[in-house]
Amino acid sequence: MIPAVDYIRILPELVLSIFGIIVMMVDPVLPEQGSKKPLGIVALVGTLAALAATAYQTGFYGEAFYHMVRVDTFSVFFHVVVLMIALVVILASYDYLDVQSIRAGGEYYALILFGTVGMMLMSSAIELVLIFIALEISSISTYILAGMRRRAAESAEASLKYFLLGSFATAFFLYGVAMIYGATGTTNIYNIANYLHTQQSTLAYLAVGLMFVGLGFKVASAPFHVWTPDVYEGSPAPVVALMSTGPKAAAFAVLLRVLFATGAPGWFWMVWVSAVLSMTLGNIGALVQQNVKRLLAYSSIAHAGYLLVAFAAGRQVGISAAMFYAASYAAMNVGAFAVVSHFASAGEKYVTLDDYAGLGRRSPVLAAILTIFLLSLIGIPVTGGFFAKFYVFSAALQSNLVWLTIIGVINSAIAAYYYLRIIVYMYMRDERSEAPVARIPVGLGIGLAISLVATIYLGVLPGRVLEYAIQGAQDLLK
Amino acid sequence: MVPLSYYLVLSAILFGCGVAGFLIKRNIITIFLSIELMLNGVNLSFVAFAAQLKSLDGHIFVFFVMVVAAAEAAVGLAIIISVFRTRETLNVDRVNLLKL
Amino acid sequence: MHLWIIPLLPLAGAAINGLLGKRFARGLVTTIALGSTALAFAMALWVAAQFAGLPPDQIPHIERYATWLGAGSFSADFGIYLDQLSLVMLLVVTGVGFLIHVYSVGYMEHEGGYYRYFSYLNLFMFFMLTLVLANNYLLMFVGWEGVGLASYLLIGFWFLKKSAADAGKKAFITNRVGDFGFLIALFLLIKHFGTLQYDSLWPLIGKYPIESGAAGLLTAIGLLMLVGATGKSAQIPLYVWLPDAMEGPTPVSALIHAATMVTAGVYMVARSHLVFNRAPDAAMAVAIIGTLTAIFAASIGIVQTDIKKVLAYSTISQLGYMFMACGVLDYVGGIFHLVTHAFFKALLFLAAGSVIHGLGGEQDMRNMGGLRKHLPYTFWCMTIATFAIAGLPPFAGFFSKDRILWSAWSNGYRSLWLIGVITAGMTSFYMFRLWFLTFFGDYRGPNPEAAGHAHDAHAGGSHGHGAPHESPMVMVVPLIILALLSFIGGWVGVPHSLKGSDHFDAFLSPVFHAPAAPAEGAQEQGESTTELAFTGISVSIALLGFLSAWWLYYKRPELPGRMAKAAGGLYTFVLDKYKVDELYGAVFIQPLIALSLNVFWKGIDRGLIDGAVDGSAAGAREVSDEMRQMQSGNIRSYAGWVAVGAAAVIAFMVWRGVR
Amino acid sequence: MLPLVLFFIFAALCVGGAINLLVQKHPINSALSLIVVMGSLALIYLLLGAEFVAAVQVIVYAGAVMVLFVFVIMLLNAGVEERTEHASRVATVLGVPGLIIGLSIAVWVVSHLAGLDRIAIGGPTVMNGSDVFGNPQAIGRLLFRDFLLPFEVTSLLILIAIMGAVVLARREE
Amino acid sequence: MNFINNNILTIVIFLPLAGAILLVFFPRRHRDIRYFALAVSLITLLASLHLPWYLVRGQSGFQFERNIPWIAHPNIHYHLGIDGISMWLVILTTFLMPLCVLISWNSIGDRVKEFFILMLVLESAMIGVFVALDLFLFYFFWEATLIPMALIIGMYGHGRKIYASVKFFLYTMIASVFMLAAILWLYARTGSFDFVTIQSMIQGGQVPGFGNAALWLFLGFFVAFAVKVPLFPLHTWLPDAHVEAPTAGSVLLAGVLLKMGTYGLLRFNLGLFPDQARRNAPWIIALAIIGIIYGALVAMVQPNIKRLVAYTSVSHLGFVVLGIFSFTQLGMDGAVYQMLSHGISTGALFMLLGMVYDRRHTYDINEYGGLATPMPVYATFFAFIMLSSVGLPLLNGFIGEFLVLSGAFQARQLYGILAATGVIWSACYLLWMYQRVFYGAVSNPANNSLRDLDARERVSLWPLAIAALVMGVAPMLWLHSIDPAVAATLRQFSSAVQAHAAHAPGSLVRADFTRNGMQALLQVIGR
Repeated sequence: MIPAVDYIRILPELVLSIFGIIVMMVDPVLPEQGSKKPLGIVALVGTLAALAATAYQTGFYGEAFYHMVRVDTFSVFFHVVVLMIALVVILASYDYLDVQSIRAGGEYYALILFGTVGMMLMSSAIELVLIFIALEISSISTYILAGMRRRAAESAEASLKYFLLGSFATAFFLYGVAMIYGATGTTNIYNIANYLHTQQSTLAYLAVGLMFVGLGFKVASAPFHVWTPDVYEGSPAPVVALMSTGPKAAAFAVLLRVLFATGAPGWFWMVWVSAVLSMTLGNIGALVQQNVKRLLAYSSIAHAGYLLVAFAAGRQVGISAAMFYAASYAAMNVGAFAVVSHFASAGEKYVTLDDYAGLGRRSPVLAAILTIFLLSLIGIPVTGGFFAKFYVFSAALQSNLVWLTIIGVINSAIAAYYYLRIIVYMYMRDERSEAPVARIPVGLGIGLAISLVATIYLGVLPGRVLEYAIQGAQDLLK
Repeated sequence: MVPLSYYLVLSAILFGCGVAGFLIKRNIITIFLSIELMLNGVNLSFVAFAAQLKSLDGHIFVFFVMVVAAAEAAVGLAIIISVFRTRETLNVDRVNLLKL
Repeated sequence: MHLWIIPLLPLAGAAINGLLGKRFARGLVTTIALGSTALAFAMALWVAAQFAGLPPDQIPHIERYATWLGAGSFSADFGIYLDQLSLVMLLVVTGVGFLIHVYSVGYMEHEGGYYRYFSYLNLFMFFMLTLVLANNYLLMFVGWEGVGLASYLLIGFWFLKKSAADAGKKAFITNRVGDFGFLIALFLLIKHFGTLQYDSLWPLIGKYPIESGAAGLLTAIGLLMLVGATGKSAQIPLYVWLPDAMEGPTPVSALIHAATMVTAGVYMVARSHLVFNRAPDAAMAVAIIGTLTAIFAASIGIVQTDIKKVLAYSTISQLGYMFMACGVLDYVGGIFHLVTHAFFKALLFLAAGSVIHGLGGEQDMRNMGGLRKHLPYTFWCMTIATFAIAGLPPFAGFFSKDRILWSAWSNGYRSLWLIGVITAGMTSFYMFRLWFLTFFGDYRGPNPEAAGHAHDAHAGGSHGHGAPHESPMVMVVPLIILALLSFIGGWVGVPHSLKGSDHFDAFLSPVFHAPAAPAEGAQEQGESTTELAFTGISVSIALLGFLSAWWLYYKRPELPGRMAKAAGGLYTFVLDKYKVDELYGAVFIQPLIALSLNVFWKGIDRGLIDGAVDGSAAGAREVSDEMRQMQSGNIRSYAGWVAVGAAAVIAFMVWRGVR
Repeated sequence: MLPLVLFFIFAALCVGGAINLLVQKHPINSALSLIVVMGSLALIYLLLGAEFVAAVQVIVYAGAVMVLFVFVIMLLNAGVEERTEHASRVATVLGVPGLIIGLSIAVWVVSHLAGLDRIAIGGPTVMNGSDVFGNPQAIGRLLFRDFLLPFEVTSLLILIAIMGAVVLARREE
Repeated sequence: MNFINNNILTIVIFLPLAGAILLVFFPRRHRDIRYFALAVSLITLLASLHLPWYLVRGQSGFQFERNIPWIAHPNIHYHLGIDGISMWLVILTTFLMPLCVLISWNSIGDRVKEFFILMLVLESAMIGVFVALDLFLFYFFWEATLIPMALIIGMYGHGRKIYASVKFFLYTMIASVFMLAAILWLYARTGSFDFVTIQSMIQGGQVPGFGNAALWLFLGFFVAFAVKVPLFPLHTWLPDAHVEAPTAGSVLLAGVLLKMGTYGLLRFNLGLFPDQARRNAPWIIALAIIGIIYGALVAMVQPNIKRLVAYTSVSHLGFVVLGIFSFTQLGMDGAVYQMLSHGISTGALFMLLGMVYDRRHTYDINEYGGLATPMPVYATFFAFIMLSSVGLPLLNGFIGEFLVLSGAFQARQLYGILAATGVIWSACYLLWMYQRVFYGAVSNPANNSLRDLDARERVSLWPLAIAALVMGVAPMLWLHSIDPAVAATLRQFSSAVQAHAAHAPGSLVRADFTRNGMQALLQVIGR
């Protein structure tokens, strides 16, 4: 018999799934050609309910369903991050769907909710079976979401690329799971940890490598990042906001569990090289991009690299730094893409830098908000991005990774160039674009406000979130 | 009696064939088939390990992998159809609007 | 004694006129400017009277007002140091300065920027007084730089004329080169003595032995001071600015570029006599530089045709004498010549100014002649001045110059003496040449009708006079006073050999602790006989100069032209001032500009540094562009990258696991 | 001895099918080759005592999923794949076997070091003792108790898949 | 009173920021915005005047300190404090700001609100840089100056403004990440960001691994500051930034931002790594001297007035670096003084250039000539400021230059001699420029009808002119508080160096240096 408290430990996921189903059931009731906004509201309520459920969850830390999930500060931390992402994405989609005339609103919101369920499960699952399924849930829903702009060939292409390469990478992950299973005889993270603590296993090395390939693909770290620019460019902007943050954060959570909770061996140089490659390739690749979505895609590769620096730093400082980075990266990136999604207008026509010329004049508020997100991405003080980088590099230095830190800081300086380019276009170029600027709709406004507040909050008073992250790191290592 | 490593090598060969197929085939559907081949290879590992460990977890895993593969197949084929609609081709090399 | 009032009076005048003068009537401007200078002069006289009453142990009289600059253990005061030397300078500066102020009222009457002119002039007075009265080197440096500034402003007074603006700039920059040396000297003093205050510095320096043979610290300081002095006092090699400085209004030339500012170098050397006494090499350098400058400038002066240029080179030459005096350690002689020179050279300039004024701006002596009828006062004043500078007794210049030559000889600098004597002859020659060319013969200028608009050197352009005419009384009176001084000014220093009592020497010697004063006692009798003989030599040389000038420019005026033709290249070479300006231009200025422009700016800054920066930016973009090729858009190639990555990871992890 | 022989036979079939999948130009042939692989694998599963998995392999995988593939191939009327750019024969000829052999060697080395090649499994013991190991009952117990949550979550996955298929394949009106 | 003393620095920092935030909600009425910005900057100036008024002169260490925990992990404190050095830089900032508002009155006509918001934010950040005593806080403010300045250049500049803005941004950004790395290293080893704590830990030898890392840490800080100063080969962003920046931007850039670099060198490079500072001094001084001469020579041949003045900054800031690394009381006093006086003179020069740019919209010297005729008042102001920049005694420039040079000379004669040639060069380039712009007849008809300065422009120039004069005549007003602060820095420095010398016998401490240092020290103690 399963105790009732176990259901509380998956309560947010349950709530979200139920609301996803409600969305699907409400969809046919709505008029065929009408606005899908009511669905958005349902989804919004669902997300808020899930947030509340997450808050409720904090009183019930522990494992559930025969060691399938584990609710602790670590998982709650990522739950909140993922749910906040979903919240902002739903808000950003609120008007986006109508603007882009995406008819499949029911499926759209339902997929976001279900995908979020997958991501949340990824962070709380401690059994590789469940992790795998959750990973697939979040992946498949994003594959589909990527193809949501059905009239656009780019969207279909993005979907296909994401799907094929994603499945390809998943196979590697799965192979890794098979190996770890062979090595340790179990697929439970903490059982694996127990085994690896007592016994050496050659297979485990191979297993970690293969799982890193699969997860590295999900977090878009080099050299498994190649899909990112294409997919981000082709996918609907709010979906990019989601997929560049949510599954990434969740995959990082899994990676943290796999690398740290299991005490997996031998991965340090692999992660080190991957971090360096990600930062460098991401930043250099972004230098000449003209398409803002694509540019941000490259930047997200670089950010994965910074996060991996924290991984390389390891220990509690590294883990907490990585968690903090994931949170603040989510806040700023989701915000940036939300702005992009609004500005892109119908058919996502206006996504190149030239379209951004003079935005500071045409739409000062939108430009100012985007500027703050970009500054945060650069890592300028008073923004979350600054503290994120700060913690990561200081963790790296505490672990004596001087060279990695130096490469990292140089990279973050180079990165300033292309973010600055967007600011330059917005404020310093003369207006040439005919891109219209619509008023900021309410939904998007709220969404932007949330991510803005989060970004600034993390930049001014990071202490509290960091404490949670430290607590989470402790829980993870327990 | 068959040594476990034989199964593992066979599984690796199948996986490798899948990877190779992904890399050299041009038809999207064939590429997708290659992915299935990779999954089959993985499955073999699971089952072999399960037999060695006398644990059924591996079988369960295989079961879930099959379910996932089925789901992926449904979505994947739908995506392929959708791509075919917009691009009128199944040649993966022609699906390259997005690049650089 | 509230000595601070003296420099502050002209400063107040300068400030009031400078800030508000534009709205004042000319009369008010004049009143303020002249009033402040007159008060300063009166005060100076009063101070002199007070000073005479001071007991010897209260000399020097030092007043400190405030710390100007203090950092760490170093500090420099606002303070005044009054001894015989500075008193003499004070009187000369305020006295001559006042006279020239008066003269300027007439001279500048028709010029624009009247208030500006007087403001600058007062400012100059302030800085000059600061220079001479300062109780430390830093404050002296303030005055030193300040007079340079005033000189810059006044030379460039007619800034619409490019040559004037150029000359001002040249003066300032050349002086800065000298200041560079002076500054280094100050740094050496600070480094080794920790102070620049005279009263604490002298005892410290006094403890040093004489650096004969091996050059040491004091020699270095002395030589660096000499560098500073060559700048301000227009000695070789930094004299080049002074001839150009004649672009300024003539009273300015008289005051700044003849009587006072240019003598600052001499004053500084005299003020630093303790250094030079202990650094014979430095002193010798001073003497040599001075002597060479004297003859060099005189040789150029012989062929110049611009009346002011002749006087300018003459000034340089006379300053050379003063340096020579200081170099042979006869500071009294140097200062004595400084004083007499102030009188007669100011007079010469003012008189020349009067001539120029009278001719409506004409400065070329070839267009003058016969002016003694038109400008009688000027002529007589000029005559006195010419005789004074030529060194003919009993005019002022005779005593001072003779004393210098005698000091050179008696201190063993025989070759310098010889050059000095030759220079004296040349001086006499070119001065009488000027005198004859200007005032004798026939008027060679254009018709009175045409004169009005043909020769209008002044930018103000209001000198539309007709025929040559005498200047107004406001200009003539200062001339007369100066003429009087040039005549009798030397009498304060009649040497013992001429049965004089040499008051000047007696007055000033205490300052210099009389190391080089003519020997007293037993030898005196023999010495004074020799001295008399030498006096005879110099007077006859001066007469020789007079006679040849008379022969060439009065009796046979066509001769010089023929001689010039005969000399050919040499003549033009001298006429072109030995092409020193061109040499400096070719050796220093142009290479420097070319270097800065082509190598530093365009080469290093733009080419190398910016090139590297922009190049690396472009390089990064290129790399980025190359790397984009990785993103071919082809799924299979993407899978290839993933597979390659996976292969690397697998290989690495297997290797790790195997190890 | 028999299991080893059987293993080699089925393994050869598997590899043959896999290689055929690579070699065939027409997707339908590749799909059929894959079915061969799957069938052979099912037999190997039996060899390993995994009866339930073997059954599911045939029914779900080789049956349902592959039918879907064939269906789509037919639907889209896919023909022989065309030659396009990015075709480096050398890479194909050397890279593919290299990749496969490399991976196999890696796995072999690792399993050798892990001592796995000394562990012999399969054969009669497994086949005969199948009443306790690998039968549907045991699996069912595991699936609906220990793995209840993943099992339930799978329903979500399938729901998504259905939804996705509908949304993407639906003709845009 | 106590409350004010405790919080005055916070107030001074955040007043402009509060103003900026209020300004965000202002209606877009340009006049009101300008007056409001002026009022805010004036109030900030008034508030900052509290500092010199109540500064206790003889007291060593930091004053008006405020030290409260800000973030627990990592251990970041909101630690503010000033000494005689930083106080004047704060005053310089607050003093220049109202003038910058005035100078931008009409020349900024577009996006006025954004402009003044940026200016006020910039002011907050600049003040923060000078008063922060927590390394993190310092870095925080340091970076925070970057964005507003880059935007001011990029949005309100002209010509190649984007190139200039990006260049400025990247130069500073890339260099300062090295400082960040060094700060992080220090934190990783000491567990503190507090300047005073870290300083004493380093001196006490309590930082593990410091010996090997010291050089790199020193360089990390040094590069960040050297770019800002800017020191010789890193200077090329400066002319571009200046030429394209709007007037107020140039004024603040030259007046304050460059001083952040020299201040950093003085406070952090010397304060934290005295031994490294001493070891590396020779080549740093060499760069400074090259900067002095090179900057001047390149300035001389510039065809663009603003670029010319920009290069003079390279030259003048070379003096400051020279003074700092002479490690003598005189040199460092002079360096601090030169920072202030350069802020005044060059700030004023840029304002003057801005005024003529407003009229003619060009900085090309060839476009001008004979300006003294139509604009006599302007020409007079210009001449005055130029003279102060040339280093004429009794004006501000002289004091700093003299002290620096004599300090450098004390340290090593060659330094002083080479640097003193700067005296000649500065006269060359400025006088030549002045002559070409102002003297002669008006050559370009466009200049014939130029207006002379109006009341607003005069009002914005007078304070600077007066400041230049007062700073030249009565430098003790400043030196009284600068001198003890420098002495304290030097004391710290020489004791650290001596401690090191004691550890490692035969190290290269030059006898004359120690003697001078001790002499200065005794003097201060004795007072």
